[in-house]
Amino acid sequence: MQVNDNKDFQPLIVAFCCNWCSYAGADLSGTNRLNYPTNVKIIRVPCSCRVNPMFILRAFQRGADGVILCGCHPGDCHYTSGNYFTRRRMTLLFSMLDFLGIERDRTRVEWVSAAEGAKFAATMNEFTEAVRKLGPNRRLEDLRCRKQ
Amino acid sequence: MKRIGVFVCHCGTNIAATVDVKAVAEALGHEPGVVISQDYQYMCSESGQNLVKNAIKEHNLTGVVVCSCSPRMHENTFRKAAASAGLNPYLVEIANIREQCSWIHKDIASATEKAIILGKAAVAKVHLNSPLTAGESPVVKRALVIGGGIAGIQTALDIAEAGFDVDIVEKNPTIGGKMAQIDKTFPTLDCAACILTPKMVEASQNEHITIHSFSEVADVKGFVGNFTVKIKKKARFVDETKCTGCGLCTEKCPMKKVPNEFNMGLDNRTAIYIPFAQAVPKVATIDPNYCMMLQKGKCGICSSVCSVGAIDYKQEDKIIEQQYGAIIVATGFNPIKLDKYDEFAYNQCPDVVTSLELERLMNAAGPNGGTLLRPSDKTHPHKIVFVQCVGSRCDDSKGKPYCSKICCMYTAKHAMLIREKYPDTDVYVFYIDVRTPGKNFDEFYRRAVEQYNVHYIKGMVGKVTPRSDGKIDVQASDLLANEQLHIDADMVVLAAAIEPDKTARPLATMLTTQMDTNDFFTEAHPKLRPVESATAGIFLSGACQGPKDIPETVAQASAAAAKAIGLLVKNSITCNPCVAHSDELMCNGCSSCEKVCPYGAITYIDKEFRMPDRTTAIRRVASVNPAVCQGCGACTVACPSGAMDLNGFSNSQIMSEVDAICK
Amino acid sequence: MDKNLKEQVLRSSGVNVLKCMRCGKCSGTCPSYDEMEYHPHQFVYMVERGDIETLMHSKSIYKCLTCFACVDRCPRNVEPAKVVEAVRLAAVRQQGNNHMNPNQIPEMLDDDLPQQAIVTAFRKYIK
Amino acid sequence: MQEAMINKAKQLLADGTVDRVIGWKRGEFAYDITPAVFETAEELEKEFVFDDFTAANVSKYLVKESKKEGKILAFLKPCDTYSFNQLTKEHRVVRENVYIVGIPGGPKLDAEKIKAKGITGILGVKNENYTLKIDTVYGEETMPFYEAILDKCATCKSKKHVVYDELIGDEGEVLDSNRFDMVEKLENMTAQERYDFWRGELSKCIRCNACRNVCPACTCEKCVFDNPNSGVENKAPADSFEENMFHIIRAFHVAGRCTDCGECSRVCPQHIPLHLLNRKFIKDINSLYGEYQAGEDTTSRAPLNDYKQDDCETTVVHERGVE
Amino acid sequence: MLKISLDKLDKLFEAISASQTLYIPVDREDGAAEYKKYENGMKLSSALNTLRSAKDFFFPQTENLVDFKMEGQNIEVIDVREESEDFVIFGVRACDARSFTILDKVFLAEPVDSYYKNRRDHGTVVTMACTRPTETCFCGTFGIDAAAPEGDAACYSDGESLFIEAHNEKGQKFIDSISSLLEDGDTAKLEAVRAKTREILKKLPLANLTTDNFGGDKLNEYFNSDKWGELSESCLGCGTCTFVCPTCQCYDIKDFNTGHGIKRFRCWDSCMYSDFTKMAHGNPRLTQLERFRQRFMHKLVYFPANNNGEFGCVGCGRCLAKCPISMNIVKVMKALEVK
Repeated sequence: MQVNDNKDFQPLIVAFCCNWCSYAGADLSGTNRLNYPTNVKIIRVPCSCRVNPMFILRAFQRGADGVILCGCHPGDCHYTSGNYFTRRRMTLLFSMLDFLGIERDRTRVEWVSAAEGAKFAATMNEFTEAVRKLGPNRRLEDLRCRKQ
Repeated sequence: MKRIGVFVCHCGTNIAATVDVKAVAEALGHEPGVVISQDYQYMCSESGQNLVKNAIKEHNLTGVVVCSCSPRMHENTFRKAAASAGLNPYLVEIANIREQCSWIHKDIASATEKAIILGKAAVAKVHLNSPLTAGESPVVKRALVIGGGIAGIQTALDIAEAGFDVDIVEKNPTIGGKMAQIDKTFPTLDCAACILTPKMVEASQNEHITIHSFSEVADVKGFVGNFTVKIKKKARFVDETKCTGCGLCTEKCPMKKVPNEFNMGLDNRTAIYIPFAQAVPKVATIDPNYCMMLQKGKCGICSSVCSVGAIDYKQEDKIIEQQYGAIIVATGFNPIKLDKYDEFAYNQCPDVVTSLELERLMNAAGPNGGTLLRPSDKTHPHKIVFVQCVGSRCDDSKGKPYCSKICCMYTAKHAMLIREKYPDTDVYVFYIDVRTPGKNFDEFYRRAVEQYNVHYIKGMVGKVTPRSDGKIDVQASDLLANEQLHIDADMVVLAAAIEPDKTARPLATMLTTQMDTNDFFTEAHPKLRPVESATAGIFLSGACQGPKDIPETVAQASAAAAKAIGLLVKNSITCNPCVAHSDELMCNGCSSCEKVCPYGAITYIDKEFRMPDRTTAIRRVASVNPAVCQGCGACTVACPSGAMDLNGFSNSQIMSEVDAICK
Repeated sequence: MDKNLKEQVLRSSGVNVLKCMRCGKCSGTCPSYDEMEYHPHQFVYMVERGDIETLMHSKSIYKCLTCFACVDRCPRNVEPAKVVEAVRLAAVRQQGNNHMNPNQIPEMLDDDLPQQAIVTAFRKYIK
Repeated sequence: MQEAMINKAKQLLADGTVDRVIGWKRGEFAYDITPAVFETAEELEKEFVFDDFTAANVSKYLVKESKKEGKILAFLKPCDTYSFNQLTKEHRVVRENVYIVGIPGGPKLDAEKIKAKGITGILGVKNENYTLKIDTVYGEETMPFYEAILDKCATCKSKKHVVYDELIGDEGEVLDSNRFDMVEKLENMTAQERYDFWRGELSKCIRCNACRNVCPACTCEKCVFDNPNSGVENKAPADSFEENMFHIIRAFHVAGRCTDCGECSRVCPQHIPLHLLNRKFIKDINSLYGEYQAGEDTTSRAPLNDYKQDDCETTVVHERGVE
Repeated sequence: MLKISLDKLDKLFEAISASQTLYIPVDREDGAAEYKKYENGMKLSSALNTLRSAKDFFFPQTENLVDFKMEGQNIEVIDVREESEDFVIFGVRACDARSFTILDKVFLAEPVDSYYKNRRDHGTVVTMACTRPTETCFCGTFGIDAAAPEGDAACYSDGESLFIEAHNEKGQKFIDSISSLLEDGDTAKLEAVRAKTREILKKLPLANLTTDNFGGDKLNEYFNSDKWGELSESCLGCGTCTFVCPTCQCYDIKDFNTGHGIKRFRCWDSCMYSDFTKMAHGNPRLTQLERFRQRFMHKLVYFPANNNGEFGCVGCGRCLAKCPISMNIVKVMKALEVK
């Protein structure tokens, strides 16, 4: 029997962060020594709009338990409009994953500015906890990639 | 076969205290393609960089991974080091094991494990890095200044001085901005117009400066060195080139009941008007909302009195397009609206005025010709109460959280001027704190107290009640005396908070610059780059960046000009080579990428191809202008076939990072 | 100084007294100012210092009309009236359950009592 | 109708308006019709067919055909015109090289539906007053016409031609279809039920690529799933993940471009209701970003290539329906 | 012949599945039949044929060949082959039964494909005679008698009982294992049913299709036929025909990087795909015409040329039913045929 809150489960979280806001926000949470779990691994992208849905699925295929996308707040995109496209793309993608019965809480988009180090850390803590509760990703994994 | 070098930095104990750097170097040494893996105390130090350089030469490295602080910190350092050792700088990747690892984790084992994974991701990525060469793009030697207040004028003059053409876009019919409305300036009490108007004239006469008054920026495209701006010249129904500014039309105009915005609505102007005597350009403008000819088609008096035939009722808004190398934002500020502050009775009582209104009331060109009279009954006020921090330092939805910075000084100025001119007037200033840092500022304030006997009272006005006898009951607390005061004042002057101009927010979107929550433009660095925005080629001048007084504004305006000149003197700038490119063989020519490109960097060409069936065909394919592309990557996701990819952040590179992390 | 008392007042009021920047607008706006020994801004400052008992023994806590003018006008959202109310509650609690039953109020009313006082009485005693 | 079309085609060939005609060619049985290009009146006379089984959307063939020399006559049903318009918008067809004759739409019949009734050995199918008389080697069978129509016709969205040079027959109207009912039904299930549903369906996938290759929106020169350099190439559903990946990404790539022509589900040898994935996107786009019908025009911006500053946040997915 | 009453089929299946894995065709919710691993309570489908052919049992769509485990810069090679379990496929139709003969010629010829052989050795094919052939059937064209299927053992139904006979040792062993459930039966009624089936087979629309004008010696007649252009013009290039085909045996070998190692696997390929037999230099068949031609030339000319006249088609009719554009081997044969 699996325990419901999955206390001992260590989820793998992939975070895509835009270079200008969220990656800097993540740096700031480091500068301010704000803790968040080691489960979170960050990939730097120029803009949240660089994140292809294929990357997200790829992460799930390879064993990620949660994928979070961070970008500048709407209106603050370094490239003007990138995050607006991200928002539409990800809304539709997440909706589709939900439609296929994939747990909603495994994916998330969060707007984190370069000044929001505290928000970044809080978001990562929260998201990791939410994914931990869900347990291992089984519905969108590739069995061939499962660690032996 | 790739030959990759891994360099793990201790950063003193910043990394080494929580990450076992030796273990990281050891583990990464076993990754495929890694031929050398080392750790060092301070990798960014000269000896650390030499370690990297020597390894590149010695091991003939084809890729370098530095596990250190954030790439935002030292990516450039290591890229330069690699370049000096003969390795293409874009073959360097940074694994961020300080800000995103050692500084946020406490447990050595798990932090080390994470550092290794981050290192592996960087190694996996660098396997797929390809050498990139930065291109160059030319710089248009012309600057645009948005806003024609003292900040914009000063910036434009300085740039023109350096020999570059500069355009000023001002949304009002005249340049001059807020300073033109001010009577005297602190701490010297010299007349604002006397020092501003010569600059306005200088700007209008400078051969390098073009003033687009009554105009707005409609669209901005392009990038540093090469902006294309659409400027909307609003119809003023007067031909600027013909109008001599004689003012006959304004005398004859029968529509005389138009609130005069220059005098803060305290008096009226005509429908055709010149904002003030020293306006630049000194050209009349018809207010279409009030002009009877434009409203009802009847009148035409101005046209008939104009001896040069400058009136043109058919004039329409005109869009002009111009290329610029640099853009300086100088959109300035406005006092906030006080509608929400019922306790100060601003809307109920005409004798409760804002400080800017007081400026006009006291100005020789103002509604009362310079005599201070109550707006309600035109009598001389004998007791005047000043209230500081109205809307400033507020934590509620009504006001602004910041200190507006200029109010303490101008209130002292007002108090002093009134006491000087009308010694029979009692002046009270209610303050929370008096903030007067600045050269000769505190001395100025002390003069108001000590020489002019202005009553400075520590405490806030709680309630302002107009009485039927024409007096105004001001209820306030005197915190030091611990009593509640009631003052029967004749006038109340509110030091309203200042806020950025409303046009700033949409402008920021067009310019792709960032703003803070108060709509002030965000500087690239609060200490080290105070006059640049984070967007290359966009500079900040004056109060659009934060509250400022005149000397500070002028200083910043000149600083922004210096930065812009620094850009304009270059013939070309180096482009970011991490730009999108399209694989023509896979491109469908569907136009999706073009639709999402914020820079218009993508165009389509018809190109002849040899098809798989050995025939030739002409196909429509996308082509990216690398000088225009800024590398956001929006197009790469819009492209269904994957023909569009991004240098430095390619699909395969990002996926290899994902794989390495999820391994 | 009773730290628990301060904690209690802070908790029951929900006010962050540290936000006060000592502008005195609350006292400048207070209609009961002259009746009070300690004025709204002093309440805030004394609570910050933990000097609660002095306030509890002062008649000032019963002079506040709970008109909320100070709450409305405070530029920092400090809400002095809530602090006053919390101190008053602390006093009531220490006196045991001898506070008034709302049902008793109607018979105590007389025509001279200001409407505001009745309304605020309900605000105070409904809890 | 068939007669009128053949005559029209012959006339346009004869007067030089067009050089070729794309339509449908009869097969061995009553139902196995193949899209075909005709060049002469004789070919048309002999093999051109238009009946209850001519369901195939020929617009995708025009990607190639319209780039050849000369002009081609295309007979397009209402649903096909949406596909054609979308292709025009994406610069995939050369509009000037196509002469479009709008023809009435379905409902068209689905041979698989007849066979699913257990009717085998079909020799001929006749529609008599909306009752199908089916001649088989085992004797005559009957079934109601509407029980044998294609799913895509049962939820027809429009009888209107959005692009044509001329029409044969009357113009229809955009219909108030109930095409989102099934999507809604699924949305109202629990996540586990949805997961089970789609697992059951997608596990049938044999990755024959028929859905992709027939899809008028899938006209990539090289599909990412065929491109070894794309990193996601795969040829067979080696793991359930790859079934998901292929269908999610394919639906995503055509999101905002799919006209809901229903060809994907029609050709799926495994009867996977793939159109539901596309319809889910269409339904989301309609409800979140405003009604949008791909192919309705040739100028509007596709919803995914567009945005509004006050678009909903992604959390909208979390806030609605059942988990 | 031995028989069992049709209403005792459950007992029969239970008995078989008790000793080894049993696969039978069952009806799916959407009406199509597919092979499923037998579990108690499952009902044998009455459909003529399964949607996918039975070749999956011996030649699955994907199959792991070998694993490479990577530790840092070291690579370890892991043989993943295991001895297959014994299994029975029940209810295979005559056409599919013949397809195994064709696949054997490919996979069991030297060098023997050990992966295929492993399964083939452990699988017992129990066929079922057809009684309701349909319009797409043309097994007769390839000399297959739908009423008398091949296989290790064959079953026939007369509507009441299921008759069963062995064709070889493996089949006999199978019958022996269930003999307690079988009894001797009278085949008179069965013969009538078979005769009737054969009558129907003669009346089918494709009954007269022959291979007389095809075969290994017809390369020149057909390779450069001008019909290919017309035949292939509407081909979508999908793989439906090849993937439902019981005899298509082309595969691709691919490496899959799992992150901690490589899985080398093979999967069905389709000659209709643009990257079919792509090599270092590129692709030998660049146009859909060439790829289309490859498929039919292979079945009608190349395969018989290499296999003593055996054609690479069994006339199951799946491609006729499933091709999205209804282009198929029958149309090709009829169009191409030079008498």
